[in-house]
Amino acid sequence: MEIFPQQASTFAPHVDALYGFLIAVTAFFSLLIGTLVVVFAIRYRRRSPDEVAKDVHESAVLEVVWTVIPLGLVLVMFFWGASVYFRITRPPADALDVYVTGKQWMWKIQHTDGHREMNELHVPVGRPVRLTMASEDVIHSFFVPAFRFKRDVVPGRFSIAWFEATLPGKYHLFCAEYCGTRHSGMIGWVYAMKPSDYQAWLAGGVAGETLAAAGAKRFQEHACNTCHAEQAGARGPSLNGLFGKQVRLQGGQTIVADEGYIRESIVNPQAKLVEGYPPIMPTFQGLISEEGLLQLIAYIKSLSPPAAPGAAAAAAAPAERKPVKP
Amino acid sequence: MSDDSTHGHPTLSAYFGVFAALMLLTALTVWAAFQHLGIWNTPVALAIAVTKAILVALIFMHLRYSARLTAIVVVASVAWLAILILITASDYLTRSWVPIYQR
Amino acid sequence: MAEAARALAHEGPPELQHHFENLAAQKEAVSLGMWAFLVTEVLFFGGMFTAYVIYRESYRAAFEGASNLLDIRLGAFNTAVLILSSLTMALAVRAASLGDRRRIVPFLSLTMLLGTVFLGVKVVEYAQKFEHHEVPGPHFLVPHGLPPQSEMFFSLYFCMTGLHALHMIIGIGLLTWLVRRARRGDFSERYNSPVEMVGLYWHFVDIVWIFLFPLLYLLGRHTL
Amino acid sequence: MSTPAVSPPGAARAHRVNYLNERYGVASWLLTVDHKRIAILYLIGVTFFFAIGGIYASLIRLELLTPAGDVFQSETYNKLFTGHGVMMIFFFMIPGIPGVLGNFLVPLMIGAKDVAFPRLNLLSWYLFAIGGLTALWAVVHGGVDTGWTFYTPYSTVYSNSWVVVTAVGIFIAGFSSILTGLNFLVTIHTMRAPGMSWMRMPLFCWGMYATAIIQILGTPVIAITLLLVAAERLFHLGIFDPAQGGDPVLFQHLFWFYSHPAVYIMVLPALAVISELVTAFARKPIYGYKFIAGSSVAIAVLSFLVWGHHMFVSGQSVYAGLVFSVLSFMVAIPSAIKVFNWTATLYKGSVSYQTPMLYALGFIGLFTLGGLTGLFLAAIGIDVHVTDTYFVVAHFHYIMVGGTIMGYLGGLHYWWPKISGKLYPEYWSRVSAWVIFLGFNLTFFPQFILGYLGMPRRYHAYPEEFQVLNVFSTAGASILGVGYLIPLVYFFWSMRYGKDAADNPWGATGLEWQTASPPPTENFAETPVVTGKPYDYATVAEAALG
Repeated sequence: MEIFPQQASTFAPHVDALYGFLIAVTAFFSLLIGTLVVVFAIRYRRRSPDEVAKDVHESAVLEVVWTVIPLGLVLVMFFWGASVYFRITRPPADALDVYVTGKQWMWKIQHTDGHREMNELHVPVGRPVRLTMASEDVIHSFFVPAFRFKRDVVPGRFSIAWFEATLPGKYHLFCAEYCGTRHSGMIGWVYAMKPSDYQAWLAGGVAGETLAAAGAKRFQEHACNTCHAEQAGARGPSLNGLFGKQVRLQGGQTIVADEGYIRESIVNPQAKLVEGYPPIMPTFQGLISEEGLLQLIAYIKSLSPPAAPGAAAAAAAPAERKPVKP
Repeated sequence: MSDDSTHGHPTLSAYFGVFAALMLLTALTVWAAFQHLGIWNTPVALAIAVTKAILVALIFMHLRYSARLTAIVVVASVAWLAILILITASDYLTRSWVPIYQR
Repeated sequence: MAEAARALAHEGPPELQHHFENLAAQKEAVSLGMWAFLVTEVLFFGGMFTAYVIYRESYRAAFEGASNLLDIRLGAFNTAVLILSSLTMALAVRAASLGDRRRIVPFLSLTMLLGTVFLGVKVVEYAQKFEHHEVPGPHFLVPHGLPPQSEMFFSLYFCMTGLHALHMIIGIGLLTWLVRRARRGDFSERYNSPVEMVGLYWHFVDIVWIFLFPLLYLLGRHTL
Repeated sequence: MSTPAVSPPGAARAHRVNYLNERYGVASWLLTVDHKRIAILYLIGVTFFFAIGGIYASLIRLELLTPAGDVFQSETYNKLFTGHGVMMIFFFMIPGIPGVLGNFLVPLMIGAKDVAFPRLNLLSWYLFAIGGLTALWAVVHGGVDTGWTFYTPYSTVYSNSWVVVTAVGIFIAGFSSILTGLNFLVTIHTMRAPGMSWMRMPLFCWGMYATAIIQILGTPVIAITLLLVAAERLFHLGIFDPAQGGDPVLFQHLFWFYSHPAVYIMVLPALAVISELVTAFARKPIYGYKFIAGSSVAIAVLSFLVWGHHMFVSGQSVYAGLVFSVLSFMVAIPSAIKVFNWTATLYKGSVSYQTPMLYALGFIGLFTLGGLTGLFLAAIGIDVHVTDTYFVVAHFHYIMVGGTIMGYLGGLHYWWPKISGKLYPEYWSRVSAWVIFLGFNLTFFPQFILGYLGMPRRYHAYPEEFQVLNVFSTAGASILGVGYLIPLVYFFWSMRYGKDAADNPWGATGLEWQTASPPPTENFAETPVVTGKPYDYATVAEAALG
């Protein structure tokens, strides 16, 4: 019987180290309290029915000591836990992009090169993988225990998270947020593969058009290009090279054009208006599926200058990339 | 709670004064709403509303003449409302602080 | 000890409940209880105010546009009516505490009347919203030129004013009960806490409206 | 603490008039405004709902004996764990100790004749009963499959079950909880006997006071949230529906603003019971009275600042997450203070191991482990891995079952002679305490391991490698179930066949022990006057000698 999950990602050793520390603290205090309770209960057991204990003088020093020591310990735990968390929340820039859609009760995966998977995810080891996740219905949660990785997929927005597998193998993928009748059937496998095997897998399947190409098609379908045209005097701002850049908004605020911003600009265009453009864009809420949105994002990302180590560029040449410690 | 603290009462003129002030403030807040105050429209409207609420509480509800415990209860309600709204809002305000896309 | 024994003997007035030592203690308990109840009311409305704050920041244009569709004249009129009713309520409480029995009933009745006027105006406003398909749900039509999130504004508008109106209805019910008791001559200089407690409740409902009016009716007037 | 002598010892016990035998008949119970009788009504009510919740629990464990979901349909299983959660949390844990022990003891302990608002108190019970039966009807007849957390948009748009009726039931019960808290708050503020200053008040009352603060400040928010969920289902308002621009995470904020403090509504009263038990069975003043009293209030306040630790992976902002994390750790401090002070109370005490003390010592162990595993969940880096797994399930059952139920049963055993005037069989009660302790650990300890291995909660079927630990857990649950049945039997038995209890069978301090067992309707023959600090065993002993 296993009592400890496999360590198969860069997060796992960090999470497990903190876990070990907390287990040590827990064991120490449980044993301390347990021993004291048992020893006192036996040593000071009542010897005659009407025996009464004498009052023990209270010590303010003792109260301070057992307030301050736990306080110090929990602060150590907090900073340690926060540092692990920061690692988990910041995707490195050169990660491999994968797009995930959750729906009752399956995981749909799209790779940038056009590969699609269902309840399965193939990733290379030694390479950060950045998931952009959306839900078509209720809240799901993408959970890979071997990676110590979990992220809720909340409808109405993108959930962005990342991991880097370290050990080739086949690992459980669970939905961890209760999502309805067949919640426990919303499971699958993550295959972490050696880079060479991963290349072989990429070459093997039928890829179809790339995700960006699919997004470009939707861009035409929804007539986005009539306003977001690449010419002077266009009614909407240009999208070329937009992704990842600072955008100046009306009122002087600036914001980085990330996936969340672009999504919001499609479904709720009035929320953040680019300086110099009138609020004329209609909302596309409910008109574009979650998968379609992800494709549009992939397309808009692909419009960014190839010089930047963007996701699309990196996907083209994975073998040349040096492993980067997050 | 001492007896005289609960038995104080505002005078008639205090009641009518507060009533007049409330009416004036209502007119003021309507007038202010039509002015272009930039980001200040909402703060001004809220400041007027808070002033009106304080007047009602202090005079109409006799808070000014009540025991300290009552004041503590009122402060607690406002404090907890602030906790609910401000901490929830802090989540929304800081969501974009961590860049999830780095270039 | 002797004091305690005397208290137990219970020679208090009929309004004194058996488990209190005297009327002052009873009044203190009732007053604290009422204020604590109002705390729960603050947080009860607080949940909706939180939702309002979050969505208003997210959908500013929709909220300002939708707010302008409310009838500011009716809103302002109702605000004035409610403030006036608070005054009459305060005067009723004053009359009760002075033992001025002749004035309690008129002031209470006036308060009830003003509360009914408020609700009547609210009915007119709601009816308009139904006519214009501005009631959220399957029959909602996004108002011309507004983002679809204006539906969220109306959702919150109906929840907040609806809950407020429910409190008004309960308040009028309580006033009816007070009028009956006042007619019977229950209240005196010595015993009047029911009037005072309903007064606190009524003023609280007034305060809620004092916030609802600018937050719902006055959001986007400067954009017109 | 000195009080006037109560009834003369020579009076024939059988004929003594007390709150139980003063009046007879169903109406005398259902229309009573006596806090002691209302406590009995609560005892009947929460025992009933506990039994329902327990049946659901045993069906859940039965299903999880095998990895394939082969006993129930998925839909049925989902309704089972929802029913278990709703019944246990809203209709057993939250009303449990305040409703039964709080109602019975608070007026007795502070030397009052009743709570401040006796009729409101009865109304509380009716709201509890109506709310409970409404929810029970929804849960049993129609079924609800949202989990007790009612996360949107599943609960508002996608679930095809009786969400609205359940929400209405909980809404009604919420007002019961508010009114109970309000009653205790006012009672403790205004009804204390002469001489009963705040620092002379028994720690149980401090715990109930802290609980009342949470009930008053937190419960209205869950009430309005569930009202919005119901309204959204009925009228498609879209407040939490992303398709209409709503944000499901906002629901989580509003939900946990109450539901995290609600954990302390459940456990603070248990902590308060344990403080009473430890001092009574060590026959020694509690160590660090002020610290224990203060820590209850500190927990009540802090509990409102930590709700976001349920949302670390929900998409909440990273910075909000960090703030919630550090504040969550802070709650550990007052909890630790309590445990250390209880332990120190045993030092040089006169410790006896009667049944209530067994529960108290068991509680200290389980609460320590439950509290310490809470640190894992506050540590944001680990929480990402273990949230929504069986680790969380194990943790909160250590707090809820190992904490609240152990405290509740300990308190029930301690005050049973006062409540019923009868003694229960000591042998069987000790046996059941041990059975419960061992069964509990066998049930829930394996779930920590399961959780870290990655078994998600609310799974109807699970991968085969998790089976061994699940079999342990189900075996433990069977033992635990038996452990809970034994007290049910002997408490009933004792009412008819038990020996009459003395007024103060444990030799404890506290005003409740200085009146008769069971107490008269008016509680005290004369209003007691308090002259000293609580738990003053030395003075009591001197008085006995002198």
